[in-house]
Amino acid sequence: MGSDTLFYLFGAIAIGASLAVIGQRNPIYSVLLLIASFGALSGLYILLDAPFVAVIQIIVYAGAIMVLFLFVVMLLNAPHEETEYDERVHPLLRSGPTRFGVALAVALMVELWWALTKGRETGGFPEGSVSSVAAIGRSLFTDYSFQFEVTSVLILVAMVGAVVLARREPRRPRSPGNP
Amino acid sequence: MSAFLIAQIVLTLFVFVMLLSSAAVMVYAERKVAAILQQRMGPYLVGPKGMLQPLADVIKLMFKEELRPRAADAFLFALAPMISATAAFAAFAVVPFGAETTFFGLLNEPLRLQVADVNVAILVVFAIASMSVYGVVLAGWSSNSKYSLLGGLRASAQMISYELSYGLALASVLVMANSLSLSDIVNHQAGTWFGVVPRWFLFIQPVGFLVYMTAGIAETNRAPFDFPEAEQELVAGYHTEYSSMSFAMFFLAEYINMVTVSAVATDLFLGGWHGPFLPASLGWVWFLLKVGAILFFYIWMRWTLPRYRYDQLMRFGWKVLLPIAAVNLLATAAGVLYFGI
Amino acid sequence: MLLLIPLLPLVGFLLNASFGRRVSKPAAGAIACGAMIASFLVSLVSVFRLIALPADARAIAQQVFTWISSGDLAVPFTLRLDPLSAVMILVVTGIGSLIHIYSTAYMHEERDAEYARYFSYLNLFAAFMLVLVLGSNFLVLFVGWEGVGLCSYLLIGFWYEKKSASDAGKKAFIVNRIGDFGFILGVLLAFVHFGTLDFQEIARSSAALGPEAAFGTMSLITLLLFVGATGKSAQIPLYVWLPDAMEGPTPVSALIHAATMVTAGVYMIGRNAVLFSHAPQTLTIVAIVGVATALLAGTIGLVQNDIKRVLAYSTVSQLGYMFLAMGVGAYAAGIFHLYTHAFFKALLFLGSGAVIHALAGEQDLRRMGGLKKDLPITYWTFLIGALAISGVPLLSGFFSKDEILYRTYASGHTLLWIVGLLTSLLTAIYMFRIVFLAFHGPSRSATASQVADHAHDSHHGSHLHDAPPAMAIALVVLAVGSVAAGYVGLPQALGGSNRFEKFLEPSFTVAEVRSTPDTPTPDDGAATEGLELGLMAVSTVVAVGGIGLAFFFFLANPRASDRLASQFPGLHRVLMHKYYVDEIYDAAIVQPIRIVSEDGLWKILDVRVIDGAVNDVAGTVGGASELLRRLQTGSVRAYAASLFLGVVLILGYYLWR
Amino acid sequence: MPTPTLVHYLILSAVLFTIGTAGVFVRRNIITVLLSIEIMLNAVNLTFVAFGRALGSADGQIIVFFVMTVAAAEAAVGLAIVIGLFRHRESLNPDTFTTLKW
Repeated sequence: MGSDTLFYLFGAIAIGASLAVIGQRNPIYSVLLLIASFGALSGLYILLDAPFVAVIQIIVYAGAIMVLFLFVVMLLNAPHEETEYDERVHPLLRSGPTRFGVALAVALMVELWWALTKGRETGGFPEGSVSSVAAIGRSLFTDYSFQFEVTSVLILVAMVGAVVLARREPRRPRSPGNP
Repeated sequence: MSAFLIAQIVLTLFVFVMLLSSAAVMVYAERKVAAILQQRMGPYLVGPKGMLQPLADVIKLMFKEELRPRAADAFLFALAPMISATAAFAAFAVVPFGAETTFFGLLNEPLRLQVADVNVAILVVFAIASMSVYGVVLAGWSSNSKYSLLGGLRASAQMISYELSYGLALASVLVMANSLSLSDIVNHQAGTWFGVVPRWFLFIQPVGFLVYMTAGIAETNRAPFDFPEAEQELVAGYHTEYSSMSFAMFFLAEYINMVTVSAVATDLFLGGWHGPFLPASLGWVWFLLKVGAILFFYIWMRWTLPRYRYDQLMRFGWKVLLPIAAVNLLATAAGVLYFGI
Repeated sequence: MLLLIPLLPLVGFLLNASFGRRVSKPAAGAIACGAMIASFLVSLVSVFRLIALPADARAIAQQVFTWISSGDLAVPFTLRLDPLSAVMILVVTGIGSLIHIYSTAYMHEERDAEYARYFSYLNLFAAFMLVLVLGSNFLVLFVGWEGVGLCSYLLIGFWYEKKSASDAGKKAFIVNRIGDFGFILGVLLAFVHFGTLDFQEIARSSAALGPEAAFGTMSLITLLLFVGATGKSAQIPLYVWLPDAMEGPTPVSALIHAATMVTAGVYMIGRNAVLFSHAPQTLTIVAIVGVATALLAGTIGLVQNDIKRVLAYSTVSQLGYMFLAMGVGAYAAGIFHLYTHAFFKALLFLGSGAVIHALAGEQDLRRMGGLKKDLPITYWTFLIGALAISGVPLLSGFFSKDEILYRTYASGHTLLWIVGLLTSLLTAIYMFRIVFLAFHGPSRSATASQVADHAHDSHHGSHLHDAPPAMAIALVVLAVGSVAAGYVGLPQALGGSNRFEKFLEPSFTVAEVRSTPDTPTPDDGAATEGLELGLMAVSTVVAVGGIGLAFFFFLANPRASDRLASQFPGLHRVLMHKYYVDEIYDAAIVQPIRIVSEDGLWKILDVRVIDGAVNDVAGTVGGASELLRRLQTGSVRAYAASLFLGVVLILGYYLWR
Repeated sequence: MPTPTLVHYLILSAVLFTIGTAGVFVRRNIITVLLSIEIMLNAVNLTFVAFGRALGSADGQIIVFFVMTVAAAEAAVGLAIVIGLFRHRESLNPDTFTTLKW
C-alpha cells in the first residue's frame, strides 16, 4: 500500500468521521468520532514527514483535550438534543441561523474550492523536509521564544479562568434554627 | 517477499503471542507470590504446582455467559474492552527488547528485535498510554452503573494526573540520551563505569526512576493506587458489569500494561538488553530478567502496601510527585547543559 | 571552577531553605558556614591561579551557558575573574565566612526554623553578591544587583513581626528601586549606544570614542548608572535607607550594609572605569556627591545615640570617600579603601553586635559605659577598628584613606581635599565618641546592672559575658585584618611599592589603550613623594586631633559636649534630626504624590474625568443601544453566522477581482 | 488516483473546515459546537503542516503547537463555561442562552 493510497484512505476517514461528528446527536459518539478523525489527521501528518506533530496531535488532542470533553459530557450526563423539535421540523426548514449557516458553509466550500483550483498546479512536494525534533525544538525556543512565553501566559490565564468558572458557588451557611 | 519481511512478520506475531502468554504467566506468578507472602499454598491443583491454572481460568471465562446491562450503551459497552486491550498491545510495538541480530546468519541484513522502529518511540509509548484512558472511561460510562461510572471517572482522573509525572520522567531520560528513539536510549547505556558499574540511567537518574515507577504503578491502576477497582468501595470499579471474555480483555490489558511499563522502564533506566557474561545475540535474556525483576516488584508492592485514600492519591500526584519530577527534569537539563553530556 | 564560587552558597541556601527547619541549629549553621568557607577556599584557589598568569593577561572567564539569544541581543551567562573581581570575591567570601561563623553564636536564641531561615538568606545573599562581582556583562551583574537587593530586604525585615523592621525593609527596597530605575535606563541606553552589554566590549568601544568634551550620551549613561549606584551604595540623595536598615540583625548590618552589598555601586563604577573616564562631567558629579555625602553623614554621625546608627552613618560617610576616589579617577584607591573598609567596618559592627548581645539588646550609647573591664576582647578589637577607621598611622585605614586624599589633592581638587580632611576629623571624633561612651567611664546601663544582678542571683561571681568563642574568633581575625590589610598597598612614599594598585590596574584600562602605561600616575619624583608624606602628616595630625577632641568632650569633660549642644541649639537639633532629610523627602515627594494621587488623580481625574467619561460613554452607548439592540438577538449562532457572512463576502471579493 | 500534492491537502483541509463551519450551525448542543470548532482548528493545522512541508521549513509545525495550546486553552475555558451554564439552565442548547445578562 503506497503512501498515495494512504492519503486518500486517511482523508476519507477524516472527512467521514468529521461528518459523523456533526451528523448525529449523541455527544459521546461525537467525541469518539472526532478522536477517530484526529487519528486520521495524525496519519496525514506522518505522510507529510511530521511524525512529531503526529504524536503530539495524539497526546494533546486525543489524550488531553478530548478526555476533557468526554469528562464534561459524562459529568453533565449530557442529554441528547431535544428530539421533539427535530421530529417536528425538517432540517431544511429550520429557523434562520441554522438554514443560513448551512448555506454559508456551502458558499464557503465553493469559494475555497474555486480559490484552490484557480491557481497553477503546484506539483509534488520538494525533497527536503524538517522532521527532526531537535530542529523544531531549537526553532521553537529561539526564533519563537517570545510567542512561546506568551502562549504559556495564555495557558496560565485559561487555567485560572477555568477553575474560577467551573467552581461551585460556595454554599451559604444554613441558619441555625432551620435544619 | 524477502526473508527480511517474513522475519519481521514472524517477529510481530511472536511478540503478540509472547505478550498473551506473559499475561498468563503473570496471573500465575501473582497468585503464587501472593500465596508465598501470605504463607498459603496458592494454586496447586491444576497441572504440576498449579501451573496450568491460568489456562483453566481462560477456559472458564470463555464458557461464561456474556452479560450486558439493559440500560447500557451496547456499542460502547462492547468497544471499551477492545480499546483497552488494543492500546495495551500497541504500546509494546515500539519497545525494543534485544540487539540487532541476523538469527545466526539466517537473514542477510540484521533485524532489530522490535516490532516497529520509530524515531519518536518514547512519545508513541506516551501517546498510547494516554489513549488507554478511553477504554476505562467508556467502560465506566457505558455500563450505566454508578460503581462503574465512579470507577471510570476515578481511573481517568488518576491516569491524567499521573501522566504528567510519567511524561516528565520520560523527558528527563530523553534529555540525557539526546534521542527520542528507545533503541538509541538503550545503546546509550552500553558499557560500564570503572569497568564495574553498568552505565544505566538508573544511577544518574535515581529520582527519575522512582518517579517513573510510581507514576507507572498509578498509570496501570495497580495497588497501592488501585482506586478504579477498589473492591471495598466500588465493587470492582469500571468493569463491575463486565463478564466472560470482555472482562478477560480488561484483565489481559492490565497485565500487558504492567509488562509494557516494566519493559519501557528496563529500556529507559536499566540498560535494556545490555549485560555482562552473555553474547550480544542473547541480550534478550538480560532483558527478560530485568523485566521479570520489575514485575516481581510490582506484585510484591501489591501484596504489601495498603491502598491510599483517593484524596491522598491526588494530592501526592500533584503536590509531591509532579514537583519532584519537574525539579528533576530541570536539574537534569541544567546538568546536561553544564557537563555537556 | 568559577561557577562553584556562587554555586556553593546557593546550594547552602537550597539545603537550608528546604530542610533547614527540620534539622538542628548546629547542622543548619554548619551547612551555611561550610558552604561559605568552601566558597572562600575555591575563591582563594581561583585567585592564586589568576596571579600565576602574566600581569597583562590576568583574566579567567567561564561561559556557563547562553542565557538569551534573540535577535541582536545575545547575552551569555559568563563569569569572569580579573584583578578587580578577585579582590571583591575574596572580600565577600572571606568576610562573609567570618560573619557566618559569628552569626552562629549571635543568632543562637532564634527558633530552629528562624535560624535556618536566617542562614539561608545569608547564603543566598552571598551567592548573588558573587554573581554580581563575577558577572562579565551588565545583565549578569544586574541579576546579582537585584538579588542582593532582595536579600537585603529580606534580612532587614528579618524580624518582620516588628513593625519598624518591616518598614525599614520596605524603605530600603523602595529607595533602591528608584536607583535601580536609573540603573536600568543606563543599561538600556548603553545597549542602544554600544550594541552590547559586555563590560569589556563597552570599555573597548568607549575607549575608541575618546573622552566627551560636553555632556553627551556617555555622560548620560554614566550618570544614570551612577543613580543606580547612589541607591545601592547609599549616597545623596538616596542614602536614607541605610541608617534604617540597622533594624536587621547586626551581623547582617556588618556583612551587607557595611562590607559588601553597599560597595556594589563603587564596584560597578570601578568595573566601568574606562566608560566613566570618558565622561568627565559625570566624574565631577560623582566626586562632589561623594564628598558631600561623606561630610553630611559624618556630621549626623556626631550626635546620634544609637550605636549602630552611628556606625551606619559612618558607613555612608566612608562610601562617600570611595565615590570621591572614583570621581577623581583614583579607581584603585577607591577599591583599596573598599577593601580595607570591609575589614574594619565589619569589625566595628561585629564589635557593636557583641556589646548589644552582652547587654541583651541595648543599643543606646547613653545607657552604656564602662564595658571595658567586662568585655575585654570586644573592647580591644573595637579599639583597633576605631583606630583603623580614624586613620591612625600604620593601620589599614590610614593607607587607603590617605591614598584617596592624596590623589584628590594631586588631581587639583583642593576644595574637595579640604572637605575630605574635615570629614576625616569628624570620623575620628564620632568613632571615639562611641569608644569612650560605651567602654570607658561609669556604667550607665540599667540593663547591665540588671543582668549583673540576675547573674548574681543565679550563680555567684558571674558578670556580663564577653563574646562567646565563635564571635571572638571573628572579631580577632578581623582585628588582625584591620591592622594588616593595608600593607598590601603600601605607598611608595613609605617605601612600599603600591602593589595593590599595580595589581588592579588592568581592570581599569583597556588592552589596546594600555600601550602608554603609567601616564599621569604621580608616583615618580621626589617632589610628589615629599608632597605625599606632607599630606600624610596633615591627616595624622587631624586623626589624632579628632581623637583628642573626642577624649575632651566625651570622657574627660562630658559636660562640655552638652554645653556645646546648648550653645548651638539650632545646629544640634538639625543634626539630631539628620538634617530633616526624611521629613523633607516626606514633604517634598511622598506627600505631594499622595496629595496628587488622592485629590488630583482620584477625586478629580478618576471620579470626574474617567468615571465621568465612562458614565457619559455608557449613557451614549445606552441610548444608541436602544436602537441597536434589535440586532443583538443574544443567539450565539446568529453572531457566528454574521461572522461567517463577512468571511464569505471578503473572500468572494478577492476571488472576484 | 493522482499522487497527492499540496493542493490535495489544501482541498482536504477546506472540506474539513467547511464541515466544522456547518457543524457550528447545524448542531444544537454547545459541546458539539465546540467540537466543530476543534474540527476547524485541525483543518487549519493541516494547512500549516502541508505548507511547511511544501516550503521545507519547520515553521509550519511550530505554529501547529501554538494552535494546539490555544485549542487546549479554548477547550478548558469553553467547557468551564458550559458547566456553569448547565448549572443554571439544565440545558446545553445555545438557543436557550439568549439573555444578554442575568
